[in-house]
Amino acid sequence: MVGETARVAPALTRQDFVSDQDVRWCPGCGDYAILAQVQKVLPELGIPRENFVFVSGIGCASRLPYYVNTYGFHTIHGRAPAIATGIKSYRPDLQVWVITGDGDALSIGGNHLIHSLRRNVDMKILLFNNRIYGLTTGQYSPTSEFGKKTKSTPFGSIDYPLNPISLALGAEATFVARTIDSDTQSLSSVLRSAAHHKGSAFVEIFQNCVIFNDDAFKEVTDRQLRSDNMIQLEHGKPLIFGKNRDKGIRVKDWKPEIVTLGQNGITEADLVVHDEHSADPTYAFFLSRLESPEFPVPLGVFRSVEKETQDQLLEHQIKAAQEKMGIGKLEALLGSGDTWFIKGDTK
Amino acid sequence: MVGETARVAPALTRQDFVSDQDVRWCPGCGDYAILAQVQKVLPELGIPRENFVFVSGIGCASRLPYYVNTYGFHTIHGRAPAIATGIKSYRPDLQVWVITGDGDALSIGGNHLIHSLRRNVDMKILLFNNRIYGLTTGQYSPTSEFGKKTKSTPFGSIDYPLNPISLALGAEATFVARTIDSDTQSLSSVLRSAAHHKGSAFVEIFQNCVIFNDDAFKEVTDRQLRSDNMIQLEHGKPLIFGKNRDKGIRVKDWKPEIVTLGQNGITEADLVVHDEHSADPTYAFFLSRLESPEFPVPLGVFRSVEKETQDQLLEHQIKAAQEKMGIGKLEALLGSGDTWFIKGDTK
Amino acid sequence: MKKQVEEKQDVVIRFAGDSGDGMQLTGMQFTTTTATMGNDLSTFPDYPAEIRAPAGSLAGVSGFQINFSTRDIRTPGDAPNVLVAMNPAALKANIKDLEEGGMLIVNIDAFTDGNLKKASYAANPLNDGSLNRYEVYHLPITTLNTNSVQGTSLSKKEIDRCKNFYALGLMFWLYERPLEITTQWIHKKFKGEIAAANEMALKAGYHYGETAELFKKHYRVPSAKLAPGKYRNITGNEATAIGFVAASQLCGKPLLYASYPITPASDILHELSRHKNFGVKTLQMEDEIAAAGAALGASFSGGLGLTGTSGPGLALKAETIGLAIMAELPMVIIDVQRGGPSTGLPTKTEQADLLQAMYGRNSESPLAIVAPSTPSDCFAMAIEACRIALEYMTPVIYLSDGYLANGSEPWLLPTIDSLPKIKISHPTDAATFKPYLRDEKTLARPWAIPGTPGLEHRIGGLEKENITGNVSYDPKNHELMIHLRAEKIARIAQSIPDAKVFGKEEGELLVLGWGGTYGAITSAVEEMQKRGHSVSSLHLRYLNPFPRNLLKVLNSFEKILIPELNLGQLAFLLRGLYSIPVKSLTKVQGQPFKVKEIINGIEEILKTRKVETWSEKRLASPQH
Amino acid sequence: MKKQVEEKQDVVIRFAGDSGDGMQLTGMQFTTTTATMGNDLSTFPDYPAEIRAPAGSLAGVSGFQINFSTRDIRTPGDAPNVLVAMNPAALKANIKDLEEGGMLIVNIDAFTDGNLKKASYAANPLNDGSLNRYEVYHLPITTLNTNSVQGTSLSKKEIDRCKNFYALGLMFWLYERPLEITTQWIHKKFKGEIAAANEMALKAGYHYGETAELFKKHYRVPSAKLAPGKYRNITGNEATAIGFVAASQLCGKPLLYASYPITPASDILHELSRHKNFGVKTLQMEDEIAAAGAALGASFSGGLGLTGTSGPGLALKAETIGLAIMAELPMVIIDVQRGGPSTGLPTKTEQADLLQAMYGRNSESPLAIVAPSTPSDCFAMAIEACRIALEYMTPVIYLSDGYLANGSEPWLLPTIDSLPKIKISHPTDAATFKPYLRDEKTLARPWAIPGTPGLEHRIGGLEKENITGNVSYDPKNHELMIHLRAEKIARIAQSIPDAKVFGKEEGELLVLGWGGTYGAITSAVEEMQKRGHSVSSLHLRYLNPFPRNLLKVLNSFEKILIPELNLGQLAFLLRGLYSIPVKSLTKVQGQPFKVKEIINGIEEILKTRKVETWSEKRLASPQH
Ligand SMILES: Cc1ncc(C[n+]2csc(CCOP(=O)(O)OP(=O)(O)O)c2C)c(N)n1
Ligand SMILES: Cc1ncc(C[n+]2csc(CCOP(=O)(O)OP(=O)(O)O)c2C)c(N)n1
Ligand code: SF4
Ligand code: SF4
Ligand SMILES: [Mg+2]
Ligand SMILES: [Mg+2]
Repeated sequence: MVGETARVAPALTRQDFVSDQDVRWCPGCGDYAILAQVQKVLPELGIPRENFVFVSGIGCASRLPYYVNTYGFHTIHGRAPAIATGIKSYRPDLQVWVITGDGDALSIGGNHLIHSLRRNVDMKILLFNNRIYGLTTGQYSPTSEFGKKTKSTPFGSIDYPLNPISLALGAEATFVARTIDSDTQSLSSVLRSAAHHKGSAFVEIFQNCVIFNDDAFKEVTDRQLRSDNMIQLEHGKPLIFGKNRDKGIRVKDWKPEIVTLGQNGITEADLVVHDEHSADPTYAFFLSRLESPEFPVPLGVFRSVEKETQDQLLEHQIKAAQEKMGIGKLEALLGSGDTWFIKGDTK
Repeated sequence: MVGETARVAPALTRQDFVSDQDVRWCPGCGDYAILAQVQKVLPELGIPRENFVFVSGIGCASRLPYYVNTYGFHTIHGRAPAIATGIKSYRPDLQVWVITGDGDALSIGGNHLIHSLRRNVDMKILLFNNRIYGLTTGQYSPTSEFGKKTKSTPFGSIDYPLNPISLALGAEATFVARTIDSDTQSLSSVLRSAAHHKGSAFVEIFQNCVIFNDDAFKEVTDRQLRSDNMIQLEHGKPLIFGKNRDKGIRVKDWKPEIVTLGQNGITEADLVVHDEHSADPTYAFFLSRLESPEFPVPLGVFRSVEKETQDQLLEHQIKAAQEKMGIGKLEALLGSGDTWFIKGDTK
Repeated sequence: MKKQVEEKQDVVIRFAGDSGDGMQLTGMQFTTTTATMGNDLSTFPDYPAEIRAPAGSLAGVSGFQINFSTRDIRTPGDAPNVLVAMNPAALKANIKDLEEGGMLIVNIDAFTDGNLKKASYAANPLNDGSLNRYEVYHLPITTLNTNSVQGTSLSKKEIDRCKNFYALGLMFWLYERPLEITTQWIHKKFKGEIAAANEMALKAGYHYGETAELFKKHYRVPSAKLAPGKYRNITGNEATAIGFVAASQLCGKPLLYASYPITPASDILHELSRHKNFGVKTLQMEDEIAAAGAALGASFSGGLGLTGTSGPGLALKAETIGLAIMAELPMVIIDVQRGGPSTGLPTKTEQADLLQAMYGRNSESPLAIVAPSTPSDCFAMAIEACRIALEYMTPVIYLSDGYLANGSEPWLLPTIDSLPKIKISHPTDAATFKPYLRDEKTLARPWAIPGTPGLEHRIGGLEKENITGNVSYDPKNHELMIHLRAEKIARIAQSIPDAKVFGKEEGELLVLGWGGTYGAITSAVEEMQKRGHSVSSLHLRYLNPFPRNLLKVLNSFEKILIPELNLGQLAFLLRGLYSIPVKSLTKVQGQPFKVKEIINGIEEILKTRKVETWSEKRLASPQH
Repeated sequence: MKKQVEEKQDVVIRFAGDSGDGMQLTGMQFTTTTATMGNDLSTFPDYPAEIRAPAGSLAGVSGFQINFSTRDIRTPGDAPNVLVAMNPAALKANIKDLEEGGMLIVNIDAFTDGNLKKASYAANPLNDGSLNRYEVYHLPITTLNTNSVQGTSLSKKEIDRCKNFYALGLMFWLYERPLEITTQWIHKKFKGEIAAANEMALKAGYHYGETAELFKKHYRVPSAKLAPGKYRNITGNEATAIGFVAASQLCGKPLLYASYPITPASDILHELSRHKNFGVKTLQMEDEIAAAGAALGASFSGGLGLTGTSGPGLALKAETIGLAIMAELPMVIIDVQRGGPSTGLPTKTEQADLLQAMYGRNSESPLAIVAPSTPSDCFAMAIEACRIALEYMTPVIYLSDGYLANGSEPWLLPTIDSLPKIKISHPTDAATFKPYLRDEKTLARPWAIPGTPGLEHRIGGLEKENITGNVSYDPKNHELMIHLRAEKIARIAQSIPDAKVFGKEEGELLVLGWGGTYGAITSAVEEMQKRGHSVSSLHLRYLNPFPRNLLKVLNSFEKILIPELNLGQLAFLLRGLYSIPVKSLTKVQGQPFKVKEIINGIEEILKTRKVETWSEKRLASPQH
């Protein structure tokens, strides 16, 4: 099997990645925008179309594979990362994308998610986080805010939410990023980075569910509010944000602080400088704790470090075994261990 | 139902917590020491014996409930946190302990673990980490080191291990600690702190499996090596370690650094000061990344913060509903919604 | 001009439109009003797996059927007499069901080229003569609705959203129903201009019927001769939820319901979570395994632990149910069956989890199974499930289905006194307590709960020593326990009522059913009886163990026909148990039986000679 | 002094001691040497659920039984002729099985007061006359061993650990077996002084037999008349693993085995993970669900995807298997059955997952089931499981059990040519490819794999439209697909051999079995045939679908007896399928059948008149 990009790919266009199936999301659903950016980025990667596999679980988000004209497997709730692990393990030559929702990935599928991350299985995981169960018509999810009233929590949720980025970092993820459905530029750039990352690439995408959780991400999607409520992460650049780009994040005693540039003698030099390649995940974890409304929400790549991938390690082990023991011969295997002969006429 | 400690407890002794079952671990197993400390700490808590419940999954560790003379439920592999959530939700008056292994808690049970932590279900989770599957006779576990040769990995494991403390922190745990089977003092003190924590208390216990992974924690159990290889965490105290207590941990640009007190003008003031109550989990996460052999291994309480517990929130919600709507009457419930009467002789 | 009124015995209406058109709501409003008018009724909502598939697409068609009558009825009706089609896709998907000569009301405004194409219509069916067999009413509902909503600042989109109320108003007029209940509901649900607009639309629709030339007459369906008392209309899921609350009250234990959302079971979670003031604790857990675990934990700690799901979720709960069987703790597992295998047809109905319920666990793991037969019977069987679980210290699977869950019917409210008592006792005497010392009659083990001084003990999933409950690997003890567990479940039969035959107690043919097929089977059998055939029916609500008189009843008939929405699972179970020949009538389309289909099946078997063996395709019969 | 030699036809020895005493190892060494001597043999290891329960406790007793013979044998023997008991607990736990007058060798050094108490002996059985019925040899094995290991610097504990080799040496002398194989093994496995000490102990034991007065004679068991060829001794788990590697070679596809450790299936994972040089990929996943998922992922991507587990793990895999059924992908699921329900008796054997394998999933989800009948048959059936999966594009459940998994027997190595061919083709032509366009004969759908240009397509767990494989909620299509899936599984019968009757093809009684009971059933039937009874047997290796000739065979006998290590699951399946009366002989003790038990069952049924119906307790029969 050859590497993902080894075959010379024909020039592909967005249209090559549009399948013949009717898209069945609600009008106005954020999933449309994500689909569009996925279909835009794929042809840029120089990978033959037939070498992509899209794997998903169950949920509105998980319908995406039907609409992308690649190989696709719409599996069962929460299990996509495990199934994708099998695919990538068996076929390192394929580029594997996992499409999942906040319920699919973090509720029923939480275990498979953390284990594929820690194993650094080479797949791109797009978590469409709408902070709600869309397909089952509106129950709260592990990312729904505390106190949220939904069909299953008429008196408000009493579960503290998970922070998907913190969890992924706690699970040793090598690539972690966050973006928004409505910000096409951030979205396509993050998707591109994820696609190019060799290893598990975990991408949280804020996604608007117009039907059951409309405007859940208003503070970072609303044109008026967003620049004060988000930080665009750029490697090597200080954490600056705000309409006038005059606010920044400083850290003292492990605690983040919002400061204003030019006030009290604060300069860029006082600010935290973004380092997505930091070997220690502590910095990225720190970033993940910047949550609204107290802090601006970081968007972009939190962490991106290199580590040998699970499929590479597996292949190397096989090659090494074959070199050491020789390529296996069935006859030798059958006759391994202690053997003996019975002659034709033994008593 | 009354609170855990409300009933005046009779004076209990260690012996009260010894059940009539033969202990069936291998001679020399670290589990014995843990059992002994558990039985020592329980009578100190002032809780009537009948109000303790020990819940476990499957594995050598998970046999512990049989040996503790309280209510006990030896359940199925990985599911103890979920079952314990049901127990504590239904009966807030009970003190619930979960006994689990590295395979039970982190492999098959990883999802239930992270969800009970984030919900802050009030239970004490003791994870006996021997970095191996004991009961199934020696396969690698999620905490086994990379490259480890075991029955299931004769060529060495290719899975990068999970760090249980990092994972727990990534899952919003309110109490996180680490201790060792052989260090009775650290063990009992951590158990005590966990028992007193109101909320999920997650305790990783390094546990020696003499049969399948002997001396896995040698660097922190060996009398010769240990003082150079571990840091005992004490709230408000700087991170100092070493046989001569002359080494410390300093942090620069998110990266930890070992320094020697008195050298290059380094004083205690340069060192990180331990703060187990830090609201932001970033600091505790930083600590969790101190791993041997580069760094001394922190032992003790990493994090301990207060947050309303799941059972309290649930009870409050019920009380509030009853106050607002009145205690439910069955007749009213049956007849809720639109009703109508049919008279005896309707046409 | 007062229009003519015609009296009808029963009418079946189907409302059909886009997922966004509010057809479920329209149907439900029509139902509520009809119920309070004293008609007997039965409903069948049928909606797509997508939340809102592309507007106008076939995949997005949502339907709601109601059968209402002056007589006792049991099904939502085979073929609608009236079809309201809000767009071409709705017409296309539903017209094949409309009875010959039936009334068809179409919103012609929606018959644009674009919509016709989305519905894969080559030509406009309104003009090509293809609808000649029906009494067609071409109504520009969108326009009429827009005209009727006046003086508001609402957007066109918002106004258009009222058009289902316009259609509903028209139907209210057509079947002589009052508007009050719906207007009240509108004002409870909506505020301000939206409420006003919906009300205007509703009334305009009504007046359109009254005044426009188009409709020559309208219809009266007099109220039914129902037993006297207080009624409400209820869906199966509501009745299930309320039944559990009732069981909790009857046994004096708060209930804990742990679940993970899944169609069509989620509404039970929604309903129960509203009843916190009954001490009801609901937990939405991280998955089905955790939900089963939490329910079992509640049971362990002395509670009424319940968990609910649909087929795929039941598969996930299997291992935990096995633990409940070994630990002998009370627990009810609700499975609202849906179309499978795998994700299958998630919003459609099916009865194909019976064998999963019986055997879907490792080793010999017997448990009790009950199945409600109608939406309101869900209430009674929910209580029964709890009673059995608590009296026999066993998990009980409660098999509902999508058809029962979402369908509704009028329910004569029971008096509290008439409900069964559920007695529970917890041991407290340390001197005599043994965790697995059984009750002589029921074989239930004692339920000692945490907090009881002196009764501290440990249980778990390893084999138990008889009486002490200690771990035991002794071969003979294992065999004894395997038999004791089986025997305990068998003894539940002592506590369940004999199955009652509908019709004569012996004869040529017995039609045997279970679950949501009750209405269709009974109606079909009634019809055949009227036609003079020797046909009776029996409907099983207890599936494991069976009622004690079952074999006797089976032996009283020459032939046995078992209609099921699967490939013959009950039939298989009966043959496996009794080695008797039974014939299956199967339908696996994600849809309930029509009465007609069962009548056809009965006619067929009445023609056939009795056969000794019927082998079924479902078993991978190797004869070819 | 040359001692007397007595010839024996067959001997059954059981080694029993503490978990720490190395009894499994001792037994295995005896087996290897015996195998290479050309005896036919069969072994049965029986060990506790704890890794190493407290030394000397009953819970910690570990046993290994070997039956070896100059004749063809099929079971490890009912009752040992010789028992080696290394401590009081081992004696207590095993003495009841020793044949009357059998040879008992006890290590009297271990009969301390402490150990006697741990074994719950009130008095020392060596002195109280309770062993009078046996030929008892009181040997101070610990002392003898210590004396024999000389000139080493080993600790007392290390020296004591050699004592099993001392006992083994003695047994080698007693049954005239050479020491070479074990001495070689010792030096491969151990180093330095430990190796030397073990060898010394082994030899000393041997010489003790030769020289000490105690033993008057020793025994010769001449080699058996086995078919000529190359042999090895093999356990069921080894044969299973090797069978899968063979299947992978035969179909030209690397295999991926994804698993989660569980007794007694883990050894398959261990064995396969050693064969990386065959391109074998093994994944130890986070749980059984993930393991099934990874295997299915491998299949989706064009591989031979396998997953293995035991009963509780099979329950967890159910939902994923359902997806494999809907996606119609090839996959083999190994279930090495163990005692249940729940965690049950995890190290003991049972056959109680048959119905779980058939029905343990939501909705109508048919798949193929095969079951090996002996340790070496595991090889053949592993290949068959893969062949069926690949030819029919279906998941296949491979039902082994703890008895087969750990038991061993000599295996005549097949030639590579004699192995079945497995043909696979992957479509490449975009013009004709349709994901669910089936092969006319097998009904298998085409397996288009990622990387094939132009064949990009999407599949999943929602119901598929026939031929295109697009999502479809159409009622009639659903019914068609439900039947097609069932029919595809039924057609597998075309490709499997007819079941062969052992004995006459018709007669009074057919004893029907499946799985690991083969040896006991066949031996019992052979015995009954010798005694002149009209008894034959049939052993099923294909459980779904059944062989085409099964019904014909069943109909050729008056009575049918089905011995199973469950409460009658195959019996139930046959009645459910054919409505024929069959009689169950059940044993659920975590132990295999003894030949005697089956003979007793046969004698019983031969006395009984043919009955039309036998209802079984397992089904919670309501007749009381
Ligand atoms: C085993 C199982 N449990 C439950 C479900 C029901 N279910 C389908 S999607 C879903 C959650 C959807 O939420 P999310 O993953 O956030 O996706 P979204 O629809 O919001 O995109 C659930 C609970 C299922 N299909 N299978
Ligand atoms: C569903 C299921 N899968 C697998 C097993 C087998 N099993 C029992 S314990 C165990 C792992 C034990 O490892 P760990 O949790 O680390 O506990 P330890 O024995 O090391 O204390 C496994 C895989 C099981 N009992 N149930
Ligand atoms: S329900 Fe929400 S997430 Fe699902 S398709 Fe509709 S808008 Fe999108
Ligand atoms: S196997 Fe290891 S963990 Fe298990 S009891 Fe023995 S020493 Fe302890
Ligand atoms: Mg979501
Ligand atoms: Mg472990």
